[in-house]
Amino acid sequence: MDWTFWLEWVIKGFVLCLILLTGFAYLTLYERRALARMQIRIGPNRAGYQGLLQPIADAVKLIFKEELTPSHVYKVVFFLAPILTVVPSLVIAAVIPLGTQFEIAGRTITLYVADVNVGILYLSSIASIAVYGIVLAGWSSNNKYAMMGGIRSSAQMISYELSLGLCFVIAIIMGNSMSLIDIVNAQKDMWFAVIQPVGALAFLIVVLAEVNRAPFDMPEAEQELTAGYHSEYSGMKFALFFMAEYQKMIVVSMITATLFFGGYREFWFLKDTFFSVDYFWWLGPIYLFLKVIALLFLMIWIRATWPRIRYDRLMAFGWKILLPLSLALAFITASGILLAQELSSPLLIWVIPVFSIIVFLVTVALINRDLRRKSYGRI
Amino acid sequence: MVPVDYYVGLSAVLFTIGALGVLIRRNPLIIFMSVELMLNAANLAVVAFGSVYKTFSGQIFVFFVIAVAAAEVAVGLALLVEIFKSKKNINVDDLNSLKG
Amino acid sequence: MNSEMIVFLVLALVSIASALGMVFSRNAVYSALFLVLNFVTVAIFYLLLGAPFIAMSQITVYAGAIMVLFLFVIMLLGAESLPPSATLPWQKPLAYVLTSALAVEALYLVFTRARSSELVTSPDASLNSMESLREMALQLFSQYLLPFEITSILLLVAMVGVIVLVRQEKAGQK
Amino acid sequence: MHFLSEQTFNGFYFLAPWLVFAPVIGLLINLFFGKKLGEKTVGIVASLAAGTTFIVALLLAYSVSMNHGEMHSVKLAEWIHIGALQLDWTFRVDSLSTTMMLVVSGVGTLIHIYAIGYMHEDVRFKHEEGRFNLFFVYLNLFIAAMMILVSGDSYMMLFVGWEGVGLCSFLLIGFWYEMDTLARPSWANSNAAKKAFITNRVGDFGFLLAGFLMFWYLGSFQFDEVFHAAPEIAHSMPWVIVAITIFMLVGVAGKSAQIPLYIWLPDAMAGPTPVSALIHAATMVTAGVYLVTRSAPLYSLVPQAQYIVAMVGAGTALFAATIAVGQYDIKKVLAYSTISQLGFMVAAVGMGAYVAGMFHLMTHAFFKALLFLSAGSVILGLERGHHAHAHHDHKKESDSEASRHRRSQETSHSKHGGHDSHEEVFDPGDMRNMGGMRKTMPVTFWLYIIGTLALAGIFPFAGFWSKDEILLDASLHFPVVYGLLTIAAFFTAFYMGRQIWMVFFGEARSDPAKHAQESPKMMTVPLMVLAALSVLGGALNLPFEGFHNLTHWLSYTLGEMHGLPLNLQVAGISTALALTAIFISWLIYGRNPLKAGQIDPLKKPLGFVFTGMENKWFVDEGYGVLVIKPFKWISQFLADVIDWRFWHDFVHDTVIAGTYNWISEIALNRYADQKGIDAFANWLGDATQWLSATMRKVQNGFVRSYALSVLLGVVLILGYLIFK
Repeated sequence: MDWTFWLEWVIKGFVLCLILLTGFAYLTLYERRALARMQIRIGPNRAGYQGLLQPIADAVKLIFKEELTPSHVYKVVFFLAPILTVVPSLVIAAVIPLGTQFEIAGRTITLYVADVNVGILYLSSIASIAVYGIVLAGWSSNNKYAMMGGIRSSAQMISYELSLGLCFVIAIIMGNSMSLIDIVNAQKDMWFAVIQPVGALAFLIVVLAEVNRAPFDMPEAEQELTAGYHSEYSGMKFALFFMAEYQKMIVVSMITATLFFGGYREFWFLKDTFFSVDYFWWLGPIYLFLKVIALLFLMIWIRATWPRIRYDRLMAFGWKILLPLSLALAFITASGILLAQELSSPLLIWVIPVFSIIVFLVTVALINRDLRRKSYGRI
Repeated sequence: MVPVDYYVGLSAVLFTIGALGVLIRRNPLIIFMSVELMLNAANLAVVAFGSVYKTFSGQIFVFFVIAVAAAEVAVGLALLVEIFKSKKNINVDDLNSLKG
Repeated sequence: MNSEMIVFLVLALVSIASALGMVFSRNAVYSALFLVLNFVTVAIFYLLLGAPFIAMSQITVYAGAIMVLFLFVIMLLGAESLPPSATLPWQKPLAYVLTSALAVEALYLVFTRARSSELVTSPDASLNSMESLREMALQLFSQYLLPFEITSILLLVAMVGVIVLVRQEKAGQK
Repeated sequence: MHFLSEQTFNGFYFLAPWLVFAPVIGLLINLFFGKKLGEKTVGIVASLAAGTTFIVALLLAYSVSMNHGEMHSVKLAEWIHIGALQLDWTFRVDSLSTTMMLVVSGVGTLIHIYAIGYMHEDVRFKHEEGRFNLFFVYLNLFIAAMMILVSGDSYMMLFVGWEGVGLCSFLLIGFWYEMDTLARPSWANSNAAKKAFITNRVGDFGFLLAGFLMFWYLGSFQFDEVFHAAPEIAHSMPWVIVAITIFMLVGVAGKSAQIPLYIWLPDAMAGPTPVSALIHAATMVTAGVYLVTRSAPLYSLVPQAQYIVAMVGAGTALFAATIAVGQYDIKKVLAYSTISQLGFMVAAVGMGAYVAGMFHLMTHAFFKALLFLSAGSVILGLERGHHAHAHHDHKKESDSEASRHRRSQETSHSKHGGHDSHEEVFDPGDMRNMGGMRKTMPVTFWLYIIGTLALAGIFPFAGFWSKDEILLDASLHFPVVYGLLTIAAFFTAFYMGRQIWMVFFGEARSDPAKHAQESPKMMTVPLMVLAALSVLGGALNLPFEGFHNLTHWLSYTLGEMHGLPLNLQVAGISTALALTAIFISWLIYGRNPLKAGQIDPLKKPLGFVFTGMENKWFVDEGYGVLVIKPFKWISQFLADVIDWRFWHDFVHDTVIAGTYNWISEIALNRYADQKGIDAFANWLGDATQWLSATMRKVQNGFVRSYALSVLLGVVLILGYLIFK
């Protein structure tokens, strides 16, 4: 390992962080503008052309704001919590491939920081670490509302982690590997979202809950919790929480795109054409960027459309519906692939979407029936 | 290249610290954590030996230990919560009703 | 003294320090946090030993699930610190003596009896590949299938047990 | 994706175990949840199980045809591996076994569906509704056993299925074990079941002897290995093969009801009618034919054994046909007819005309199942008529004031013949109670006619083609057999004609027959399917060039064979004879229909011959004198004298017990027990008490101090390891 290796590594990590941080800043603008458009407003448009400098203005404001540290908090943990929230959201991106590779000065530069053979496990372990920041922030604030927010949020994240894991399993089975690069390459012929549409949908729902986005943004329910676990935070520390949330959005969009929507690869029907990343490496990041933008828009759209779900229903949905559903989906996927392999007829692969959609419709019918039967009860 | 003795020695030290925790703390939660620490120390030794002998059995064994530990913690913590609810106190030295 | 040795020594120090911190913290929450730190260092040891799968499982299960559960219970019970009690005063010194004896004995045994030149870990590059992971999975689901299934049943039993334990309370309220 | 481009299609052979699994799953569901599921669900589950088997059989047949008849074996599990004996549970999929699978599961499925309707009423007429599930459990068990039989890869696997179907037959014949066929408390049905079981044991013993010989001289049970080793042995020790085949014939005679072991089959009609149709007509009893066909390579080595088989078959065919003429029970007639037709098949396979035998097996399965099930429909129709009649009367009795005169008649009638009292029960199976039923049960009537024409061998029904093929083969090589079979065919047409005229024509000879009702769709629809098969089944193997489908199909397994062209002389003779027989039966029974209470018009002209036919030529009585009486005497002697007086009274009571008493009283009790063991036990108790009193001080209730002691132990052990 010579020093250039380390240099390449450092540069790639730095660039990745830079992408995420800039992305976070402009995601806030994107969200505000998109929301405003949906609510027939204009949104921030003063700072710079079409409000393009608005994030910088916000950052300046937050940095210069006075930081209050309440006297009754557990100081060390109080200080540690925002950091513990931000770090996982940055670190998790390390295994996501942004593109293929290119050569510069005789060196092959790959467009990812690390190719870990247990990449998906890495994702799930970092995702599970992310709970700490929130629960500690809630506890160290020494404030009932904050504590409730923290506990709610972490209970929610732990609950949905099971379904998240099962959705990962679906992707692992279809990609026949735990390495994200292999999974992306396995989608060369067909996106997994097409073969397992319900799995992709379940994954989207789960990641919404994992990053505490609307309609699952329980911990920040202002009406009940006065902003939840970060009630006591202000200034830069609050900004860190804010940053973590938006970075997580970006990162989970990248993960969703990677696992189910072909990652940095082109549409499957463009695979051997001029538009393939196999021809031009620089198309990879662009494709991924477009997919992320689309998925982020979906998230914003959901926030603009749906009201928040009641907490007990949220948990019941996670445990009683999403978990069995994703279990069934994993089973169907595995059986479908086994069937196709055993009978060696690739057409049988379409058993998977058919059965998945049947299961999905049954689930929807069950929810519908339950809701109608006791319209205000638990689901 | 780290000799495996170092790992085993570290494992022994961690194990001893866990044992110390079990002995001197009165908070059952911390006793519980100490037990987890001891389990981890044992796992570390197992994985270290497994990597020396180039076999997966060590890792698989640790995998089972982790799964069993999860089950154990779930049940143990539920028991602690129940004890707390009925006794309003979880100091282990006050839980001596099984005295002979 | 190669780079790996340095990493090992630093991590070992962190690991031992965090273990001691876990044992001696006044506040149970800090204890739990020290333990998480310890688990993370152990996970890194696993990585050094060429066991990435176990390392990730360690973080997911221990740090991500078990310790969060601990934190929950500590916070819910308000059991951060307990009032001191005066029972068994003779135990603490005896415990120190015995544990230090244990440590000395164990280390003595490890470094005198078990030492041999062949027992040197050399992280195999092949261990870190996709193939080795697949190999391990195959072993897990063939040779160790029965233990695997028994473990799954054990988890189910634990789950049912916990639900039963918690349910009793609710039935009493009704 | 990585798996999207691999090998070629290689068939559905892996499904073979589901032949057995599907019915077993069905029976387990019904066994454990049957009570909760309700009759309809139970029936559906059982029928689905049988239907799944049929579908699997279809897929297997498809796979075989795709692979040009290549034999394929699917090993499911190891069974017995001892020394040279290597037995596995292997499924053998070839054209012969798939043919049998198709027949068994196809007819079986139809009968399952029929049985839902039949048993629904049967359990009510017999006042025992809870037994509905049990019936379907047995039926599924039967399908599973039959599948093991036909799919087995070795004689021992075949034997497992062979015994399994025997067990199911026993269970189902004795289904109403605590009553007789007319639902009176009696042991008649269970006796019939036992008779079937014991008679079959005799046959199975022959089969086992054949198996032992086979293993001793040929060294294997596996079909291919046996057939491979046989020619050499036949050359050096011809008697071995002869013995094996003759002993096997004994087994065949037991299972397929041939002389002299046929006696159980008529009694087996005690079971519910679907059972008679499925087990005792269409499938199980043909197992013997299948066995001989399967062993074709063995039989073809020894012409003398083949001749014996053919003679046994032909003799049975004629003998049973004559008995059928003299029977009054609708099902008994069909039972003897079945024996007779089985004789045809056995004769055919004995002559080496395996395809003809299998062909007749298939067509017979269709039309005999049809006939039996239609007979069941007739019987239930009569039962319904009987009940409706009785209820009708009760209703009249309660609401009509006007017909007082009539009421007094009814009450006196119900005192003697009401359906609740068991003194004088109406027998719905007796043809003398029927008559004129073509008006009350038109659908059943037409179905019955189709079955009869097929059985009688009238052109162009299925029976014509298959029977003709057998006769043609016989006429070419075995004139004696040909003669016997032709006469049997004549009788067949005659007794079937007699049955038709007696049951469906003329005037109703009893009240229930007047009020008989048609069966529900659930029962008639499967019958229609079977009727269609009975009409069209001949198309499987028409005797014209290019239409020998079955011959071609079976020659995959049985070796190259050529279908025979139609021989107008043989066909003409048999058809003419059949038509003549039907005409004679019309002269006797059709022109002047029987009146109620009238004796059979044949009785007078034939005299003692008819008495013989009526009483089955006194075969059962002969067996009673020759076998059962001596047997009973010997067992009586063994039980009373040898066992009780000698062993029990003298050896056990006097010698052994006396000595034992003496030893235990003097030596053990006084010295060993009281002085030794007692004292030691008391001392143990005292010591334990003292020890526990001391030890309980250690248990102070503090977990931490327990942990401390554990740690102390660890430290000490490590210390020992260091200093040792």
